[in-house]
Amino acid sequence: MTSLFSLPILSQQRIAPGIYSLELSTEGPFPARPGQFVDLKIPGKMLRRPISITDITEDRLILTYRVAGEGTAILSGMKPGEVLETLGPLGQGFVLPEESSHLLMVGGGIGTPPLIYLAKEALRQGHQVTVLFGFRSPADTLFQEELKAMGVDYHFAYDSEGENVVQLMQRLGLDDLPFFACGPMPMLKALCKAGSSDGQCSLEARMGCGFGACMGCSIKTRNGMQRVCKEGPVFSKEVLLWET
Amino acid sequence: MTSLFSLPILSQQRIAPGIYSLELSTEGPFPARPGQFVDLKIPGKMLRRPISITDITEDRLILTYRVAGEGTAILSGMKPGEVLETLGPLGQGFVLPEESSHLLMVGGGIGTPPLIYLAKEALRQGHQVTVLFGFRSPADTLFQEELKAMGVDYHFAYDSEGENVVQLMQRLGLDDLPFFACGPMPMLKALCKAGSSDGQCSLEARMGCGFGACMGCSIKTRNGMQRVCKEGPVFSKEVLLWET
Amino acid sequence: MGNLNVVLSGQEIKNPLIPASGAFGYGMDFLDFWDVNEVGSFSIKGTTILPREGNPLPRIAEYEGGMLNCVGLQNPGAEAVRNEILPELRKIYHGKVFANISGFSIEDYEKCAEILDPDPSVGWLELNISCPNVHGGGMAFGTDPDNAVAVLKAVKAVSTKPVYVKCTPQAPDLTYMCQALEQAGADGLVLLNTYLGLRLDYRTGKPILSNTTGGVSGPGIFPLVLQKIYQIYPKVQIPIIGCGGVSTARDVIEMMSAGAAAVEIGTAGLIDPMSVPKILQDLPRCLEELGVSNISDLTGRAFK
Amino acid sequence: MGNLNVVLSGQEIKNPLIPASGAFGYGMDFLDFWDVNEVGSFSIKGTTILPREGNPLPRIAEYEGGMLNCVGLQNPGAEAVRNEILPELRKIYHGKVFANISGFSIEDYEKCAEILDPDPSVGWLELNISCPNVHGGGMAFGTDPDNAVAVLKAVKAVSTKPVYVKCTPQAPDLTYMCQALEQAGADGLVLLNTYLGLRLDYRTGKPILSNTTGGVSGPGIFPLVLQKIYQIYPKVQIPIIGCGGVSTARDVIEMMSAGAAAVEIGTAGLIDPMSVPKILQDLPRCLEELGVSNISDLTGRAFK
Repeated sequence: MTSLFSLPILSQQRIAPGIYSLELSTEGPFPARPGQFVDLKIPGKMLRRPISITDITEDRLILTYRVAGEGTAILSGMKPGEVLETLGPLGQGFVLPEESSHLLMVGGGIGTPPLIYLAKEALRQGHQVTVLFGFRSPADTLFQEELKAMGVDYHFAYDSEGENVVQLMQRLGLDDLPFFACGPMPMLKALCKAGSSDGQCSLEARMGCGFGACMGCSIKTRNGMQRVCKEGPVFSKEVLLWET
Repeated sequence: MTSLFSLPILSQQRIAPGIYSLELSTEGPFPARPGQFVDLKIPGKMLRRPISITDITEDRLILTYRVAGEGTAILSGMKPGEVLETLGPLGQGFVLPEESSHLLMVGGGIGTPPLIYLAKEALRQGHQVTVLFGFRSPADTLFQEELKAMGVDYHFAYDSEGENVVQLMQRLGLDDLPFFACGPMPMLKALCKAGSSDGQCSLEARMGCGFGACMGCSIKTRNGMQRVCKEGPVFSKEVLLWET
Repeated sequence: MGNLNVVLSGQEIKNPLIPASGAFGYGMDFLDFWDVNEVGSFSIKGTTILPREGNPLPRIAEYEGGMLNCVGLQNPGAEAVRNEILPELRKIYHGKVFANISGFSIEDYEKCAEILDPDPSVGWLELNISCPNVHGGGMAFGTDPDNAVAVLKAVKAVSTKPVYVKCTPQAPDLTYMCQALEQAGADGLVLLNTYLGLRLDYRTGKPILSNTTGGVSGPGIFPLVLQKIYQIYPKVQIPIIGCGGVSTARDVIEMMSAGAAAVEIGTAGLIDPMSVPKILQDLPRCLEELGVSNISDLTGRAFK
Repeated sequence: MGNLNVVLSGQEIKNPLIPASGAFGYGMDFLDFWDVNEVGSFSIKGTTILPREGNPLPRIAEYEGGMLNCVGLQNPGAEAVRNEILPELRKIYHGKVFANISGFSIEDYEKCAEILDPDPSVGWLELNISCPNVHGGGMAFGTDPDNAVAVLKAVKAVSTKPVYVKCTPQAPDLTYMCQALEQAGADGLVLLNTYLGLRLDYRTGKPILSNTTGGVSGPGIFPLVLQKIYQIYPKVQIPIIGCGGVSTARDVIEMMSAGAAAVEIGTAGLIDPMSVPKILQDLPRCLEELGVSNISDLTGRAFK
């Protein structure tokens, strides 16, 4: 159940230009499914910052975020021992198929973190996983060690090398696999056009409360107006309208 | 010269009901004269809190304050190692006479702290010092140990025992000594009426900036409008009009 | 132990803290955190006669004093609210709510009132003539006293429940507006809806919000709203519900002291979903500190 | 390295950051912290024809978004300002200042302008028709366009320096007010003076400030003021100096993007006396980030 947690920072480090990895200490595994997110109270800021979940261990919640503004800049300066008031888990996660399948995880930039947690969970459930991540340039690569350690099939696309992750998918002939995606809207839109009919996308939005009350992040879908924070952030491909 | 200092908290303790002693670490003695004050930035509060100076040692700035509202409540919860942005020294201090004299220090409640620093300085300069402090009740007594250690003549008056500090002065026949006073306005007013013609009073006021720019703490005096934070907080008795 | 109940137009609520329209949905979103029956009432999301999708994203911007929103009255329409949402609401909430209604014509308001007034969960109608985020409606009625009075009279004519009018700080002469509304039969006033505001993107210089401007809410506007309540209270006899930047029990007490009979709370509950129960826990201690046994005795304390 | 200079009615100042009237005294109080010659101009404490003691204490209250003040135009009178203060000011400050003048009658303003306009340190007159803390003057002129225009015309008739009018957010129709002022010959607008606000003492329920209400300033009003600048900018040709809650270089850029040619800063400098030099240090870096060489190109960027 969604709740407010006070989680001490265990460690924080810059893992790529503008990208930070943050480990929070939890009592037992944080009760979130892949694709759900948390909303962090940043000292001095009014609204919380929604951050996707990279991984969950027995006693850690691992987050990855990009410094995009003043709030995340403050967060990146916080030290081990400082406590983050964490609201979560929020939203609905990805839904993995019940039967073993070959699944495609497609991530772009700071949209890649939740797919790490999802890929691990998919492997645990016996699925075959191929991961396609796109970054601006090789220097921006995230999670190579993690993917190697997982032993999954993974491939990177780089804007700087003239290939995006959708083109990579097509080049590898993986466009009929069910996909699970998170990344910038143009990537998701292109992926939904080019990829399998069976897909789930995790969206980003400026949020007010993060738990559904303010309707600040509602989008129009084939199922009517839906809140990214509450009915989302993961939506199945067929309900998305790509209007916003 | 007035400046902004980042001073780490060395220790903080409650020394009487609602009264806290705060020691800040300084590099060398803090450059303030008795009667000057500092303005502390409290995390989460917009305006600084003006606090008088209890004592200055080689490497410590010692402050005493009363929890009077939300700002001082936050301050009282701060821990050793946390850093306080300190603006100071501010205002004009007390002016001790050049020739050795017998001086009276008259303080009431949370007005007593600056008189400790002043009494020490007066002793150093070879004056004879008598200290009269008034409190609500014996439980509210401040600085008894310090006064004992200084070896000055001191006396306490307690509201709960039906005597205020001005009555005490009169009972002891000290009303012709030059006085240095800090305390509630009614006390100061009564003291100026009953005491010597030679007196200096340190006033309190709600302040904006603390350094003279906003004119938020101006009072009418015989020398015209004067800022408590800049021309004060110490005023000689003859300029005070007691209108506010 | 202090007595927190207050009476609004003959209906008692067990405490004066009313989650504000647009910041509490229909109550469901707070169930993970606390039993919403702790509040004596709340105001439902602004309802219009036709369903509305609201404005495109981004609808939210932040600032040091709170937030800006341009949600724009997203709601499923009055019929769906009555037939689908209020029956669900009754399962989780046993009190009566403020039905916040808005529109683009006098007829819109009238029809909306006709649909929601009979609902057993509706205790009061809250006439929203102050939404800054829709064009050609909402606030347009709240800045012109003649329009406001016309809307009010039309709604009063079809309502059995007390009608409260939620005013906008954008009204050029708020005192005159409030007096006109009282004279036209308003049962109470809600002071105030959000202040019109703007944020621009640092990089592009363009408005952050899809609707260019948004409604400013949060602690940043508290003393502005407080002044308005203090200004209006001696000029009207009907109850005032304060609304604007309340975040703590002390804020509630300050706003009641300025003249509010009850207090709506919005942004604080979005920033921290536990704000409301925290305030409800603190209020009795405050009353004790102040030596007051009935919180309703605090209303207008500044004038006593 | 970006170019920070801006031109206000033909007079160039080396950067667009102008400490606001009432928050900078006569410049002397900041000398302990930085060389006030770093700013291209500043606005002196509001000056009236006769000396004024201002309001009794308390004059200051705090809130989460900034502060409230009711200083009430304490000043030694126009003659003393010209004869005693401005000569002292020249010793420490080499630029030209805005002479902020206020009054209780049209004649007051006129006389004050006559005295201060010829002073060599005065670069601009700033007509303060917006002080919320005096009775029967100040803001009374700023809420009625006819009065405002009458004051402006009287001052223009006796002035050789450009006259800027500092408006109040309490004006019922600010766009109309600004257009009327432009038409009547205003050389520029200062948007805005403080918002009327109130704080009550928690224990007593009574107003904290001696004058009951006070002017609200600080980050809490920033998006409100920003919206007003954005609203007025396309409606007038004369320069707008933004004023309200600016605390950072990013705020300066945002306010200029909304339409401000320059920006006044008040409360931030009271909260932290180093705010102004910090912002001046940050501005060139911001221009670089944005790829802008002249800061004046940012004015009205939202509309480009």
